[in-house]
Amino acid sequence: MSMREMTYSEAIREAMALAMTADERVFLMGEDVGLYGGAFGVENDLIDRFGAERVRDTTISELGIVGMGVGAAVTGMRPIVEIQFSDFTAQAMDQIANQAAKLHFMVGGQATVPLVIRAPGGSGTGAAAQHSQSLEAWFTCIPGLKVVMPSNATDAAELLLAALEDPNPVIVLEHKLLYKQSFEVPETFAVGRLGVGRIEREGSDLTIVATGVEVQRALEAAEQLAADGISAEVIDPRTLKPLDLPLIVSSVVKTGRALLVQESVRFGGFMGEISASIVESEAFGHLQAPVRRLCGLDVPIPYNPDLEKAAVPQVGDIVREATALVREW
Amino acid sequence: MSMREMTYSEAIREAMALAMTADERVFLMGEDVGLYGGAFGVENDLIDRFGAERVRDTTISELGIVGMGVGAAVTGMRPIVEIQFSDFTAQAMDQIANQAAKLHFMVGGQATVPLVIRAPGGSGTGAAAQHSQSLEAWFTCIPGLKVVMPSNATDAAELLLAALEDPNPVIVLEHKLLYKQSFEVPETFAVGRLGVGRIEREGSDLTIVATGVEVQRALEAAEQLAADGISAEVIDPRTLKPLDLPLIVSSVVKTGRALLVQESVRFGGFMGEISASIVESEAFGHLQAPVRRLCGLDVPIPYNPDLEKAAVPQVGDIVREATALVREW
Amino acid sequence: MSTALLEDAAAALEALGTMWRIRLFEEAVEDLYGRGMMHGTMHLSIGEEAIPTGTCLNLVEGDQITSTHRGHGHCIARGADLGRMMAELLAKDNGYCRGRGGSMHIADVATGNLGANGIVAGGVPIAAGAGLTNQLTGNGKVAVCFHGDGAVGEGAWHEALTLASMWDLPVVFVCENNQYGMSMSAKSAFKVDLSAKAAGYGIPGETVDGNDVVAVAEATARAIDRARAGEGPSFIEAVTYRWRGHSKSDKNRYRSKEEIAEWKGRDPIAAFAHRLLESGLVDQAQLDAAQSAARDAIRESVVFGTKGEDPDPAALLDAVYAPSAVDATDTRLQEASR
Amino acid sequence: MSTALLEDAAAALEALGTMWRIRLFEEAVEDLYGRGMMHGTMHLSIGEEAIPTGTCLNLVEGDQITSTHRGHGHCIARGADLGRMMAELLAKDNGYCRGRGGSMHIADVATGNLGANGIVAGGVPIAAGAGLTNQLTGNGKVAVCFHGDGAVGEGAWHEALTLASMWDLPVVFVCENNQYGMSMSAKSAFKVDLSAKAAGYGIPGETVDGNDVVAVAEATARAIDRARAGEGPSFIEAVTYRWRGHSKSDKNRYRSKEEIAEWKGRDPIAAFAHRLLESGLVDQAQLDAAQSAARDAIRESVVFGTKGEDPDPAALLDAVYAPSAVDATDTRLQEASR
Ligand SMILES: Cc1ncc(C[n+]2csc(CCOP(=O)(O)OP(=O)(O)O)c2C)c(N)n1
Ligand SMILES: Cc1ncc(C[n+]2csc(CCOP(=O)(O)OP(=O)(O)O)c2C)c(N)n1
Ligand SMILES: [Mg+2]
Ligand SMILES: [Mg+2]
Repeated sequence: MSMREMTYSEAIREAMALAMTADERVFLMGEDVGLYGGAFGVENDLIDRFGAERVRDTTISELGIVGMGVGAAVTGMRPIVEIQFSDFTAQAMDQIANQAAKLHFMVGGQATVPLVIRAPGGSGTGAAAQHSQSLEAWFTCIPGLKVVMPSNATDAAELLLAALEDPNPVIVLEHKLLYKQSFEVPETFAVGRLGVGRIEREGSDLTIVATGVEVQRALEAAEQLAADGISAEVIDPRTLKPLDLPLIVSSVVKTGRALLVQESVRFGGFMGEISASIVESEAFGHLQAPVRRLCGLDVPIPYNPDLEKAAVPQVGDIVREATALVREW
Repeated sequence: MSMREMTYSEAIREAMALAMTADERVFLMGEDVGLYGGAFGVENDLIDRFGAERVRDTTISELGIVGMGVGAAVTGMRPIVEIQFSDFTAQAMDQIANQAAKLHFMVGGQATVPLVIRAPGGSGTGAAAQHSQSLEAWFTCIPGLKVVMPSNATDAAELLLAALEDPNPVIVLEHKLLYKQSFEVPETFAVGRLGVGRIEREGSDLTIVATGVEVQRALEAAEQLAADGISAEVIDPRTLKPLDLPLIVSSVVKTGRALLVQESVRFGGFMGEISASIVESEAFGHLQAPVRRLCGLDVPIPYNPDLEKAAVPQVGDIVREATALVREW
Repeated sequence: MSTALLEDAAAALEALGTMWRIRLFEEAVEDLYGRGMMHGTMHLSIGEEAIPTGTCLNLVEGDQITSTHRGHGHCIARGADLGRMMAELLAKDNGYCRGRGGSMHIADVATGNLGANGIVAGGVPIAAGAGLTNQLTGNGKVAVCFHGDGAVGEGAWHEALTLASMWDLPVVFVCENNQYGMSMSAKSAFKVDLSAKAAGYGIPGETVDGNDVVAVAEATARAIDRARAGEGPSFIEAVTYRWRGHSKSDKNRYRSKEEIAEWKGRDPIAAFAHRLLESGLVDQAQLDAAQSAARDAIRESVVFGTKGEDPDPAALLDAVYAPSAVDATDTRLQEASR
Repeated sequence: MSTALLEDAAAALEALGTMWRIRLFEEAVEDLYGRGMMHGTMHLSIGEEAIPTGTCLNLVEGDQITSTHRGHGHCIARGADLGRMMAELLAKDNGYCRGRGGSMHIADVATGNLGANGIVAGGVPIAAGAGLTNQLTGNGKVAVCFHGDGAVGEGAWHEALTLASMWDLPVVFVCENNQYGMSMSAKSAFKVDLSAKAAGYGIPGETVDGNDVVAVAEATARAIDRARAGEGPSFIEAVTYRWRGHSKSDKNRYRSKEEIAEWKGRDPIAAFAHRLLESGLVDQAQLDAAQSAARDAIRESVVFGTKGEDPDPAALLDAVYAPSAVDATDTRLQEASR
């Protein structure tokens, strides 16, 4: 397949443009997505291409915007709602959790809510505690919602297209640090599949499951580990809910060891789910070491850049933990 | 110690009255907590005893109320904010997670937020999907917050008093089904300790960790299991954050088996944290069976009473799972 | 359209019949609940029937409504089937929500009722979103948002009004001001007449007698016409009173017996019937017929509902997500989700 | 109190000095940022200095303020130490927040500044809560809530105003209407003058020239006096303009160069200085001295800040919870939390 280079934001923008071109029910709504071009420049010139009707600048009203997305979705549109920083999903939780995710069930299937919420998370920009969280654990425990966490440009585009095809509400947790990164992407984006993980690198000594920005770090770590004679398999679940557990389990059956890496806090974080599920699966009998999590510290993200780095797993941390898991067990 | 009988609500009411009598900084604020006596009758006559200034009826504004609680706490008061159903914490998430929990950290320790939020959760009343959730997983992943889940009247009172003494924000997740239940309670309530679990029943074949309303069900199940020759140790963590992990781990070291029981949904639920932590602990080497979770189904709570029961673990489910864990491994 | 109410006997009797159906439906529900045949919680709108009735008679096919925890009246006024409603409240599989929603989530999406809502003000942004669909597609439809006085205190209400007015969306906000949000009196809560709040959003605001079905019909007709003409949203405060407690737990501590009695004297159904009779548009026999037709319909609905089957717990997990074309072919995922 | 500004040279020069300190602090910050010595994101209030200055000069010890993402001015006007502020922005351990908060969380709780807030409208209910403390304890203090025009669209704002007005809390809401919420123009967003919204809450609302420190001081003095007298909250819309982009990522696509230039012509500092000079209250030398004193103070703050130590990552975990008397003695728990 012929490839090209593109940043994560460009890929998201292209996917939105593709969707808006193909389907007039698709529109975008959010704070500063129009004239400003998006707080992170993701939308850039979309307003010029699709007009202010379909690339809608809203007031600062996260709850209202998501609620309008629910109302538009249930009446036949395919809204994309952008929450400027995923931290502000806090304001919109009622519409996300109590309305969007439950409506289909509560009305016995009479209605569907094909709403896509895009929200960038993650630390690393010096934006401190209220603009840097990784909040996937708030969403993965909500029945009725799907949760996507793309770690590269192709997934960001193709899973967004998949989310737009899905009749259920989907929240896509993008990562701010990735927006400006370039990736190789296919000549044309296809519609992805929700709920299908990917083995990013094959290996035999341990399985590293990593999400979001940690996928790259895990791949870098795997490279260093290889130099050290440790063969790490790296898996990116891509969709956290529904989770491609069979992919993870069969890898752990093979390697006998699992290291779960996320940027988000450890206590109560999503990796607890993966750890518990591995232990409950047939992989239990194959474990040569305890399933281990490597997560962000249980702290709000600090402003100081060194503290901020110290608060979330870096490549060296992954190498260290993986080595310990293989060598000490 | 001489004992008396009291319902869970009466115990909470007595604790609030004790605190308001002892400390004039304590006051209560929420929807219908005054004139109405509380949606569940928890407050009853508190307004007559302490006046409308200290037992404050608010408008329907969960975000506003919690935010005012933050503001009052940070300026020296000890507010108790009641969220009528824990489902409506969705509206207040910004003030809970981004303000109350983080302020102390963000301002480098200059301020503390001794705020207590009480919020009843749980199913079993036919109130359907938006009034029956068990949302502890939203809170346990928030650094800076403490999370309490009392399963009986004494804990409901004494941990509430502990929460009021704590300089940090504490959310107390009460259970609607327990409100009207009677319990033996001590003649006078003491100030409890946050972060200290309790062995509710000793046993040797497996450890059942249960939270909230499932503690009783686990105890009933343990009774039936005993008749069947299975000796179950039952632990109630009481505080989910900070979690008394050492208590759980030492029990699992002893029994070699753990069954984790919660009413909340399984996927992304809090028991994943306990499961992962057990596996990461010294208990790993002692496990004779995989750590297992028994949780609510991954569905919104349905209205129909049979469906509602089917959606969360009942005594029989615990017996069945515990038996399988002991007999099949 | 709505002035027809005082000129066209058929229209008048239809409106009267709607009010009776709401009243009698809720009385039946109350009775079933009292006899232990219905569970959960109930919010009855007895005494408030003129508002949904007067409003919905202005709506055409495709217009949407969003409703509240006190939503039986909206559902009936919008034309839902009484049997399927009753079946739902009886938690049956042939109920509108297959027994999964109950009273607080009653919905009939086919008639444009996007659903009752257990969350105060939860439906307000959703209505604005429906209005956005209408505007974007140019379908000529209007969304009506019913909400209570208590909902006005919620941030969701404010954000939805802000966005709807900013974009001139075809939405009509109908505030059923029954003077209490549970126990909180609207007067203590808000200091101003609720309709005075509309000015802060740059939209028309009007207070009407919510117990006068004609007044409600006229005011909402104007607002709906305005919305349909692309002139944007309006806010209508319809003052009324709830005869029953907020829900079953209510001890009515926050209001007096006298107040309740006084408002019972302003029964919207009796008042309208009386007015029709006085005006000579209809005779007593016709009024009686309207009432007894409603009674028969409710009786049938109870029969229909009680005959329904219980939903199957085994179908629970499948009910959470709408099937997506892609997932359906992926058996590995289906296994994983068990 | 505030009319003293045009009569009392010392008071006038103090206000002028405050405005200069804000301006020059932010210019220094901009410079440090541009030179890569400061990281994260910055929201500068250059051009808006009259509002915090005119407001805070009416406050007494113990009065509280809540601030915003654009909060340097509030912090300085309330009397914070410039060195510790600069140290914070430079992410140092001797900064107000020990390098953990940065610009968006700058706070000086000792002077009653409960903190900048990264969340739009996040501080509004918090200010109301501070007002509640004041009312409940009868301490005679007033809470001032600074917020932007964009914050007016948030539910939090609405709920806080509703509760504060319902309870007549001693709170003054000062809306810094710099005409944009990031890129959204307040005119398109809200359709009405923001002060017109106050009527919907039954409280006084007033629009003032936010670039006129005297007008701001007078309007806020009245509102603060009213609050202190127990007569409840007020809303003041102070119209101003932000000279810089919203933050560093701003390409200013939503406004014209002409508009920016026009507003730069209405510099609140120059205007006040000119007025003082014209009136003869002070002379040019005094004006120059105020400016250069401010410049020295800022220079010192940069020295102080750059000299600070970096915070120790090892202390991170201990910084999350305030130590509670009970936990501290429980070593088992301390172990568990590792
Ligand atoms: C967000 C939220 N908060 C609180 C409640 C609990 N509650 C249900 S109805 C109600 C009163 C609503 O008052 P109003 O809007 O006036 O409607 P009414 O009941 O009078 O019809 C309350 C407090 C809720 N369901 N949702
Ligand atoms: C809840 C929330 N939504 C969005 C943002 C992103 N954001 C930060 S400042 C801002 C604009 C705020 O406008 P305004 O209140 O007018 O203050 P100004 O920046 O003009 O001083 C936005 C959208 C945020 N920080 N918090
Ligand atoms: Mg009401
Ligand atoms: Mg602004």
